[in-house]
Amino acid sequence: MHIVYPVVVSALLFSIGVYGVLARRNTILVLMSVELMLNAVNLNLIAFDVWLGDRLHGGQVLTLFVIVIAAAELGLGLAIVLAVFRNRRTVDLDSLRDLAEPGPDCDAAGPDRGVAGPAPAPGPRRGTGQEGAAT
Amino acid sequence: MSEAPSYLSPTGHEIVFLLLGVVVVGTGLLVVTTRQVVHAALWLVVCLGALAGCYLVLTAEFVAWVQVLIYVGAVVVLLLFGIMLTRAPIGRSPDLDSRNRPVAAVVALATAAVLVTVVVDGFRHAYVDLSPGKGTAEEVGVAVFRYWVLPFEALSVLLLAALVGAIVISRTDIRGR
Amino acid sequence: MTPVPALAVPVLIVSVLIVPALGAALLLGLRLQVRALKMYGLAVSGLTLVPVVAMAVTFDYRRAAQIQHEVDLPWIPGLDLRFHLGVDGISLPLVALTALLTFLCFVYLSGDRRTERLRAMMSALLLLEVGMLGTFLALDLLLFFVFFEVVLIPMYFVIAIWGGPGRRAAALKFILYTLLGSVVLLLGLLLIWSQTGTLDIVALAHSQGAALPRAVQIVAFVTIGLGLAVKTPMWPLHTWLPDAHTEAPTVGSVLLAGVLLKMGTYGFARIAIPVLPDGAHAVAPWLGAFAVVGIVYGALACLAQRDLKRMIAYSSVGHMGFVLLGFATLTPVGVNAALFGNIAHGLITGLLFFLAGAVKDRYGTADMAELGGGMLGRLPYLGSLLTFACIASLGLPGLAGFWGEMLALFGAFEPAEGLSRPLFLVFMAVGGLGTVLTAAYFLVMLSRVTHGPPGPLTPSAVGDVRTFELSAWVPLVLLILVFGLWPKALLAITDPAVQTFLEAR
Amino acid sequence: MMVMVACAVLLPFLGAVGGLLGPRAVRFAARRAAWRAVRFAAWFAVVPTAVAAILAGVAAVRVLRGGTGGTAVAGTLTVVETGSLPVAVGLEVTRLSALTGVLVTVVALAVQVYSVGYMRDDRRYPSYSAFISLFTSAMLLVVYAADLIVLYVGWEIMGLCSYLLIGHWWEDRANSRAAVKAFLVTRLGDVGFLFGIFVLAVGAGSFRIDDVVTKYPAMSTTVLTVGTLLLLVGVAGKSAQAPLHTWLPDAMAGPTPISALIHAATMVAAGIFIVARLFPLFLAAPTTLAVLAIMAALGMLGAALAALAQDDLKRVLAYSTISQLAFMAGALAARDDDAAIFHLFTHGAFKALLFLCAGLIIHRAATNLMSGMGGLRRAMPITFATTTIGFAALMGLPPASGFFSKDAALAAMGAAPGAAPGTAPGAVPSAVPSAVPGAVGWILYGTALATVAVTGAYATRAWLRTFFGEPRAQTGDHAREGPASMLWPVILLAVPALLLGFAVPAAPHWGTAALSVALALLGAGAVYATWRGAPDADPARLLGPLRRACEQAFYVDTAYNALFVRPVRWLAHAVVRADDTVVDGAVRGSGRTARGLSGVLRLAQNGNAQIYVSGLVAGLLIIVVGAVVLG
Repeated sequence: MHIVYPVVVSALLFSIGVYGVLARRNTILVLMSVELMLNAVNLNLIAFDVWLGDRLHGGQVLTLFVIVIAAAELGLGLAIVLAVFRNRRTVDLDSLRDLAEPGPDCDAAGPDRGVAGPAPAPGPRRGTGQEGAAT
Repeated sequence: MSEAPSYLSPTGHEIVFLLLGVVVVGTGLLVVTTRQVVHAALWLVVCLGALAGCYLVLTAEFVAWVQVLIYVGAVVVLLLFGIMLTRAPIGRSPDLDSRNRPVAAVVALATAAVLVTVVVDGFRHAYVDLSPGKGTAEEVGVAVFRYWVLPFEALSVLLLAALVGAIVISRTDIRGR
Repeated sequence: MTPVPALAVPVLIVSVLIVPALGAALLLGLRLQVRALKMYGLAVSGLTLVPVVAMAVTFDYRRAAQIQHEVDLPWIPGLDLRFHLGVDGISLPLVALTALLTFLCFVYLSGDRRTERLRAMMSALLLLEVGMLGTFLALDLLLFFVFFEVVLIPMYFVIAIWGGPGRRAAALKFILYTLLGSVVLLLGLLLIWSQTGTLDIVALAHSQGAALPRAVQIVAFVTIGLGLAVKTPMWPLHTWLPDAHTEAPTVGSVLLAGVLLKMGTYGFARIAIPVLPDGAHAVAPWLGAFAVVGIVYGALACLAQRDLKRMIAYSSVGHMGFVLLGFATLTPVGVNAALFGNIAHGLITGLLFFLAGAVKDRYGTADMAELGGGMLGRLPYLGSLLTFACIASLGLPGLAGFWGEMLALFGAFEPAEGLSRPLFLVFMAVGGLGTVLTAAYFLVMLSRVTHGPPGPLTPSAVGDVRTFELSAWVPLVLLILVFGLWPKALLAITDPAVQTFLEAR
Repeated sequence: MMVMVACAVLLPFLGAVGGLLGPRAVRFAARRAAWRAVRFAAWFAVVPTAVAAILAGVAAVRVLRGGTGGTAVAGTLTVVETGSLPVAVGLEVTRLSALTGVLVTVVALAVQVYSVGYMRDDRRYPSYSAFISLFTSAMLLVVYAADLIVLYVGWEIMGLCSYLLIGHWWEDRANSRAAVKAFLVTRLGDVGFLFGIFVLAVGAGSFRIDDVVTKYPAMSTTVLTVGTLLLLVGVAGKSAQAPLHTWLPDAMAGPTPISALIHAATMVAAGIFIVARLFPLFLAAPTTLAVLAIMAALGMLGAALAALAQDDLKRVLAYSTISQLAFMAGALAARDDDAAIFHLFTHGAFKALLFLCAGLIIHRAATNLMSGMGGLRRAMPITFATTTIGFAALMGLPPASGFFSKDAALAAMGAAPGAAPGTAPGAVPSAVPSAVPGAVGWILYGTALATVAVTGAYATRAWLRTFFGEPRAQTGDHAREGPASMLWPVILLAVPALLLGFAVPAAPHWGTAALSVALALLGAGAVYATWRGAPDADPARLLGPLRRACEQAFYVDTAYNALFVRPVRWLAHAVVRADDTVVDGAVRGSGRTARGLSGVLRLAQNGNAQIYVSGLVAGLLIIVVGAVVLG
């Protein structure tokens, strides 16, 4: 059995997971994509465990552990998503903009259609240090 | 290392594995591109199942069954519950992809290209003769409880912490200090 | 007096730096009321003057080219940085000028009743003095750079806190502009360090840039030149000066014009020209061109100015143009002229800014249109002192301003071999035209401010010149006369040092 | 000997310092009345100048009698090492400088004594007299200088003193503007002068005058020509010659004694003195002499015509000074420096006399304008007599000194084009080929003759309008003779104005003398005829259409104003605007662009987590690829 096949499959699966994380708007779909990425890693572990003929079966044991951790992580992920849903009535990743710079233009809470909304040129910044007022 | 047989004469294992691989990748793509949230979860089930098959081909039966049991059984169900609780729209909803799609596509393709080239270049000649019995529950069980006891116990503590965390987050009547 | 062996008295040169530093530090601790505070300020700046005078007295003028009162202690052994101080013919006059001007500033402050937060002002000035004296005494490239930078912070606060209405913007522009210049300067110094492996200015000067290939010398000279040109200020890099001067308090303006500008030109005489002779040779025509443009540009800008302090600031751009022209000729007479021009400009513009400050205190404004005229009628002594200072500044022979400019033009008449003669003749001609324009704007200013019928604004009840102001200004007037009538006093000190590093090529 | 000369130079300087600080200290300390300060300052002014006059006299006598061997006596105080050519601070007394020194100190003494009376009720007399003493010491420094740079120092301080004294009554803005104009025009000339010094000093290898004068054959003709031409610029500036003469008429805004001292006898004569002092160099540069000749011709006639049309008595004398100086320059151009110096002496005497008399007249008639004078000969007999002597000398009528010196100069100019240079009396036999090129020589001689005629005309016109006809003074008939302290100096100066001609043994050239007297009388007659017609009207109508042009001095001043003053002022405003928008704009602009760039970067921080992760993964990929490719 050529090890290339499982490894290539795992690589493709991993990339699909990355695409899912970056492209999907709904947080749960993002969590699913994370699951895909984790499974790709498991496939890789199994393939190399078999190839290396490891007496300790490190690969397979680690896969078990990864599966357990994935489950725990998903549990917590969903708890957070539910909490967000309860507060913001939406689970769209786009609308969670609390990390934004406090500019007057992009209102952090409001749904912001564009990814990089055409923020107007930074006017006089509110309350920043003396430097701002100087020039 | 014995001279690896050429790719042109695939053994039975490899053919089965390739078929399962195609299924895994196909359903994976469907999970991330489908327009319906529930369909995504269902395609995920198929994908994980096919993956369990791959493990079987790779003589790791115990892991395959665990995969089927936990992933397909518990994790996907959990996801479905999540979808239900967040009242995700049933049926086709147009805008499941954020405007970040083109960037994501580019990044994903780039990752795929890089990984595949590196991996193929690295393991072109790797070949293993699969012998059943390597991945039986007894083998893995011995390995876990002889060599990996400490990580095993640590994992249980982690699960407990995750459990408590999930409860604290989801219950509304517990106020932070 | 028998020349005291140089090494036996390093205490003098170190005490020159220690006394103001300690003075500033102690000041922060002490709780004194105004009168005692002023006495304290006078005492500390007077105390700094003592070792400087002692150094001048014990300086062996026959060996003016050698470094004397040398102190060479390891500072950061890891980077082999050395705390290397020393004084020779080039730096002694500048050190004396700095100590004197700072002392006179404290004398002026002692009588000035309106400065609030006097304690902070005095500690800033003392810190400033440490930086200035350190720059002139340092003989290690990075030590020079450190002191070059130490000066910026106190000057920023002096302008930003005690300045005029638009002080914050002016202070910010001042510090950002000069910092940018200093970064470029640092790059040049590091380039020299990386190529030669040593930071010791004296060794570098002796090696006459032997270890540095021509291309590196040119690059190093341009970078160091730019850093120094911002400070001088050379023509295109001068716009921070008028703003800083218009907003700075009187004492700040005096020190800014009197000493800070000299640190830029001193850099040329100490680092750029001796250490990078080939670089200097290649860049000299450009330096000359910018200097000459600066002369005419400054003069024209002064002709159309409305604010008195701003006009004096632009006049500094013009005078510094002459100093740079002196350096650009790379001849002994040119560099002597530049060093003489440094000292003369320090004294004259120091006096001019003192007077401008006094006018601003009495009339409440420095705007010439609002001042009206007839100051000679109302304030005869202040008016005649202003006339004296302006006439000295326009380079009347017999006063200090003349020798610097005349010798610079003479240097330009016969530049160093290898520099294109016709080009420098053009510089000389334009410089000559510059002197006429300088005379024009000073006399026009005088006729607008001091002559004519009494203007609408009446000076405040302060009245004419008071004793503390006279005691601050009379030393400057006397020195301007002495150096004007007896230029040998300065030229004899700087000439041997200049001959060594220009002749040896 | 040297100590004596050094004291002659230093005493007025100390007098000036004393005069400036003394009364202030006295008034400052003793709070005494102002006029006591005037009394106190007068001592500081007159005594040092008197002592300096005596010293200069003794030095002159000793040098002229050749008591000290060589014609020149030099002494060096110290040598200033400048880095290339050293500057030797020293003095030198030659035959020429000794005589000029005497002229300067005598006229200065006369003016100081005269000013005590003239400035009796002026509060700023101490500074006024101090500046006159400073001027005297500066002029003596120029006369006795042994080194070109020391000469230049004295040269510029004279310019400053003329600025300070012209602007003495600075309450009136016009005087202040006239002072600034005087200083700037002379300063422009001085810059040319300095460059001339550089050229000659580098050519001769030293700043000392005697080195320059002896080593001139070693210099190439171009160096000589360029050097002397540049010196000529300085001379034109200081002696108010053709191109740079516009400041002298305006300088009449200053007090009259100043006009007498500075703008008649001493400072304006300094230019001619310098040319005479370095005459061998000028002889060796024929082109320079040609230029000088043209400048002289132009200045002579132009100024004389302008003087004819002026209404202000002092401006008449100012233009007359320009014309007479051009006359001396013409003599120099005709290679006869003795005639020029002789005319310089006589002109110094009679022009100072005329100015002092004008001061008396103006002091009494309370107006400068001749239209406000008239019929003063009965009221002021002494002034009338001395002014008549002055005008006679100016016109070159026989008994007065002007006749002899003008005749000598005219003979030199006459001889210039025709015969070889040797024939002009006292001309230095120069090794250089023929005299001034023929054409220029004839132009010079022609204009000289015309000038003599026009001089006769304007002298008579001024004489008639002030002293004859009905008194036109509006302020009643209070015109009386001036106080004694003002009359004595006038009489003191009248003597040399009359008798100085006889001091020079050389016999006059009867041919040219007769011609010049005839021409002068012709001019005088023409004016007298027109004046007889209508005693009150201005005989200047003789000029007809030319009158407006002459009065405005051929609009040279307005031309300069348009060509130089206005463009420079416009350029200044343009520079300030450019400085604010372009240079400062670039600085402020860089600040704004930096903030703008930071704004662009802030756009990426819009809170969308997926953008961050994409960036992260992309970065990771680039690093992996980099590691793989480069690794």
